[in-house]
Amino acid sequence: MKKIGVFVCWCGLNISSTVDVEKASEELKNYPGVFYADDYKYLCSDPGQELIKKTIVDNKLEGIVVAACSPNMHESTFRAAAEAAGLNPYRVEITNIREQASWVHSNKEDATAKAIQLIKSTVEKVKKSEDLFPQQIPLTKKVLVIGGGISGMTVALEVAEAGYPVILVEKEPQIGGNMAKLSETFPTLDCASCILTPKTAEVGRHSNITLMTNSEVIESTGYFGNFTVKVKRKPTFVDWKKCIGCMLCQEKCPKKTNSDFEHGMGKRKAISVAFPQAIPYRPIISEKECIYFKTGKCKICVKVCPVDCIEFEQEEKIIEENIGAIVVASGYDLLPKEELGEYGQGKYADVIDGMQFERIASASGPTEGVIKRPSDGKIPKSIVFIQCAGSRDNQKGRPYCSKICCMYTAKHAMLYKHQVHDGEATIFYMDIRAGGKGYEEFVQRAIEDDHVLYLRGRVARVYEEDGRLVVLGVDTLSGEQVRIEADLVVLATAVIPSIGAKALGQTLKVGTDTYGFFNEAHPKLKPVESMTKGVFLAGCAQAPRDIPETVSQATGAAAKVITMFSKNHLVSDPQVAKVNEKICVGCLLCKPICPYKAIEPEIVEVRVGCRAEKRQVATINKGLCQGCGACSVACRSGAMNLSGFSNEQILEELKSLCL
Amino acid sequence: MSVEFKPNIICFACNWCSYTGADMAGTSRMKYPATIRIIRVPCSGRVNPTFVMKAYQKGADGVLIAGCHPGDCHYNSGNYFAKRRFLLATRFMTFLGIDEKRLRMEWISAAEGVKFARVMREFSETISKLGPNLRAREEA
Amino acid sequence: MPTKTKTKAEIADIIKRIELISGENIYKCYQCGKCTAGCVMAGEMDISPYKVIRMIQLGLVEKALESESMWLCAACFACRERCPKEVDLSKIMEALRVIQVRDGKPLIEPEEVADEVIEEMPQQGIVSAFRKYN
Amino acid sequence: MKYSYFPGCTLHTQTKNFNDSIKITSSLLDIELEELKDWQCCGAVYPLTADSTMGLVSPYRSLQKAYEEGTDLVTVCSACYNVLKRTNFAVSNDAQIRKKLSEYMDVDEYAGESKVLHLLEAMRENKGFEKIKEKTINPLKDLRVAPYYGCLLLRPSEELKFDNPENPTIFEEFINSMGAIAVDFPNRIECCGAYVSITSKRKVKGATESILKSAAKRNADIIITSCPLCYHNLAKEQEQLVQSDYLFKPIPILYFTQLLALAFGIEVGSCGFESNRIDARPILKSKNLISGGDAL
Repeated sequence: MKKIGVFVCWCGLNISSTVDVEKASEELKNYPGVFYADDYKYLCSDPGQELIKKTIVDNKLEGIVVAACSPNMHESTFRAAAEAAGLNPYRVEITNIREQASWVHSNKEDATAKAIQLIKSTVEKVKKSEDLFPQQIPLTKKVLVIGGGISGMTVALEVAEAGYPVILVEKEPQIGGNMAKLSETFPTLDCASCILTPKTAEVGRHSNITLMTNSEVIESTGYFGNFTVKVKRKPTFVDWKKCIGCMLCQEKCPKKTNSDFEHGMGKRKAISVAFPQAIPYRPIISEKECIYFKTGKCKICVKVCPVDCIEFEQEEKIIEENIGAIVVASGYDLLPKEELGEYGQGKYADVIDGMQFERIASASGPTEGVIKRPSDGKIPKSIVFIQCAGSRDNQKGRPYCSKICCMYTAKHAMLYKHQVHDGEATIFYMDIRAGGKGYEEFVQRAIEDDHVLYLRGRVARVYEEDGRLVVLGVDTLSGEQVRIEADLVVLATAVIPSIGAKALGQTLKVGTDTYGFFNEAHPKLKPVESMTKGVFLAGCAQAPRDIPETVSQATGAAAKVITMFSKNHLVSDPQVAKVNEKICVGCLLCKPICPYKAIEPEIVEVRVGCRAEKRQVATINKGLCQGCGACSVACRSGAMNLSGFSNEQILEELKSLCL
Repeated sequence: MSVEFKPNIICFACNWCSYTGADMAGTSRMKYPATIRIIRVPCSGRVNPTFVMKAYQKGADGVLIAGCHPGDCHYNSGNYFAKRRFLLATRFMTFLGIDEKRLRMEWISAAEGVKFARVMREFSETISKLGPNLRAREEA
Repeated sequence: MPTKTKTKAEIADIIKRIELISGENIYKCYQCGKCTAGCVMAGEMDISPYKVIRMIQLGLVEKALESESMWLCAACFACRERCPKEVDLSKIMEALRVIQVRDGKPLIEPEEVADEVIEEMPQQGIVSAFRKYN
Repeated sequence: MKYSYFPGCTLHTQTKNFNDSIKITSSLLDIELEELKDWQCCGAVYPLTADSTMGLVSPYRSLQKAYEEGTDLVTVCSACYNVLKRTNFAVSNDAQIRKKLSEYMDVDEYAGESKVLHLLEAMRENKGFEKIKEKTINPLKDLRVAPYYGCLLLRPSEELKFDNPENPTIFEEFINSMGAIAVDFPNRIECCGAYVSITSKRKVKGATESILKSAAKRNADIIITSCPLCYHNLAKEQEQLVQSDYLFKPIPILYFTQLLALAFGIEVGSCGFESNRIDARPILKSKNLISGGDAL
């Protein structure tokens, strides 16, 4: 039997006024297994802690029970004291006789009896306790950032500046993401590329950042601190190392096609760079459109290239990297107009979405910033903006608020009015959500100074009549049905997770919600962590948000990575699950239950009688396990247990309490 | 005349919400009967139905499982497992002839000290009315 | 006979009746007005369709019942088709009609309809009208 | 393909021409329609009350019978289609309603095993539009036909699944297969005011007028429909419209199968044009689709 010490705290009068602490310590002295028991005024005070330390050393105690306040208050204090005295801290357990006895009961006799029983049960728990040691986990100090938009770039720059290597993977040929497509930004109306370009340039030249554009993460294995990822580098058909970015190829290429970057508002060549400030400023050949790939003839780009860097035979490459942490910054897309039947289902050229409007309003866009409508290039005399197009709409399966539309729509209307003074800008809205610094003022400016007409209500239908678009809406403030003939309709379509986010989540083993946004580990306290340890989230990958919020969150994610990398190795809490391999049958019922994917099968050699046998068992990744214990309940053979809250400990506690 | 029946009730409380809720009841000096003994577990999902059955076997008159509200679980899904296991345990109790009112499950958050105390009072009353549990008990 | 203003309990009772008959949760409506924006009869109604729901939400059920909006609803389901909150307004309108009819206040009696109308109207139209109005 | 056929009250009385044209044309498309024995009126409107299922008894009875016959049920009138299909949806998704109805009527429980099809859907299912193309001997060249869907065919789409509720195409396919030009007019999916016209003709004026004007704007020669009530409202409104708006030229309203009969080269006398409210024959004649001597 272990030598156990029991310390009962008076907590001044807090405990002692309702619980007879002297009686308790006296009674515990005679309890089996208890070698020492005493009471003290304030155990958490320095002399109190010294008393504990001295008693442990003097009596060679093998476990102690501190009957005091809630373990949430001082468990770590007393465990540290014990450790200083050479006792394993996990041999220390707290009995809560303040919050659970003295403070909630008024009858001294009852409270004392209960306290004594609680202490006894804790003694029983300590009898079953074991030495536990935190495990050191090696750490690769290199981060993988997925997504090269404003959030991914922010993370990359922060971590790189802190001195750690960064791999930035972007699926498009250039970085910049959606922000690179924006015209001007609310609420300041500063041009998006003016604030973005210095960032992209810095990312491009930073010595700690390895840029992998036109690439995708296709596999991730390992865990917290020790991931191995595979990145697919799609062919660009141009040797970017040799290329000098003269863009003669683009100039001479005979094949024109619709530009994805321009969202159908402008054209590009079959060999092209998306926009003039693109980083890297290197062209890529689109296999789908290139004449050579189709017919085997042309090769004009080859002829004009001064450095001979066109490589039609280039193939995709898979690159493997060891990294310590992952930041998902995969961004957003917009709900396709084709899903909005009542707004024309994409069949009207002059019904466009917010991003398309950004392109025609952008100084570097296809119209050089002159707002012209796509069908005939005329300057619209009347524009109707429809907010909540697909957002806040259960029927369309998107009941959430897309958060950015109220502000960008106000901005769109403002930009238009600044260009076309006699033009009519009408906005259909449901609520104006302008919570943000300077946001409400911005909206009011649009209304007061620029005379943008806000109509409160939704639009039922948009259709074409006599070359104009007819918008059937309502203004619920006046109660009137509204019929507006417009030259251009701009839909503030719902923000949705970027296409492929769900698949990326599966690759990384990170959960996504119903809509495909990545789940944070805790909605309040862990907004940048995912449920998978070592994987962090930034920007619209997690939920719709605007640029300032994205940058804040990305900086937070970067701080998390930097904190993680500031240590030489990672330490894991030893109160995690453990498997008794002797009795584990390898059924792996525990595996799907684990919210952290910490359980994997393993083949082990076990001795059965006198021969060795290979058998599948469950194994715990101590780096991933968070110690919830759900697996231990699912285990049929009882092989799964939880250190610190083991089956034996709980059962002993229980038995003692039931007496 | 027999002595007044004082029920013996075990409460499994998850560390993150309900145990902290109990602390809250304490710091707010809310009163509830001394019939309840709390066992701290990391998560309500840690509570094995065997523990519950063991409690009845060893002489408990009632068992309460308290966890985080749906969606609030520190470990994301533990309270959902707990709920399912609770339903299972209830059915098993019916099978054993133990009144299913002797097992209760509650979502109590760290801020709900008031609720914690109320639930303790209610449950203690329920069990007092039911009287001692004699089914499945190891020794008479 | 002068109408008495209804008590709180009576109003709550009517709201419950509306919810029971329609099977719809009237509190789901967030007043976006999309129903009204696309309603071909809204222009003729004294109370717009979205306002009918608002009246019920606010407990002004008497106003909603007195209005002729429900009798003008042609049950074309355009509102239901487009409602972002999936509230079936056609069922709420039906509930209002049904309450009036069940309480002995139908819109029309067969003998009130002109012979000429009966002559011209397709049977389907006559049946529809009497199913809705009487 | 053999189907049970539910004509509905109006097709058996006021709009016999519709019924006749269906019978002539469907047989040519290998769609064999056998009238459901002892069918009774569907009730014309689907009951929208959650607390009473009485209104479902009659349509349930017809559905149950079709099931006993072992066939799917075809109907043409938009109202019948709406009521029957929604009832079928309800009984296949709601066991309680099903149980209540079958117990009340003392029949075997029917859980929506038979399909309810509009004739157009039956055509689509049987490659009907290709067959129309093949069998059209009198292509309706240059005839601008505006398809009026109305509401009851399309909505609620979740239950009817007839076509895309905002941008339907099935009528257009039908029109094109006869060699005619389908006129795309925005009001083709809007309601005509339906039964409201029984009490206040004036109040449905707005609804019907905008449909007619929208079709007129796109130079429609003919409007086709499958709903007798829409037919009535649209035709009746024109009597007023020609008086108030001297620029408005009447547009004949036809049942869609009447045009099909014409395209199939069926004798004009059997197409039922003589009983249409607005005579279509002059316009058809002007497009050389019927000869001068015929019936005029």
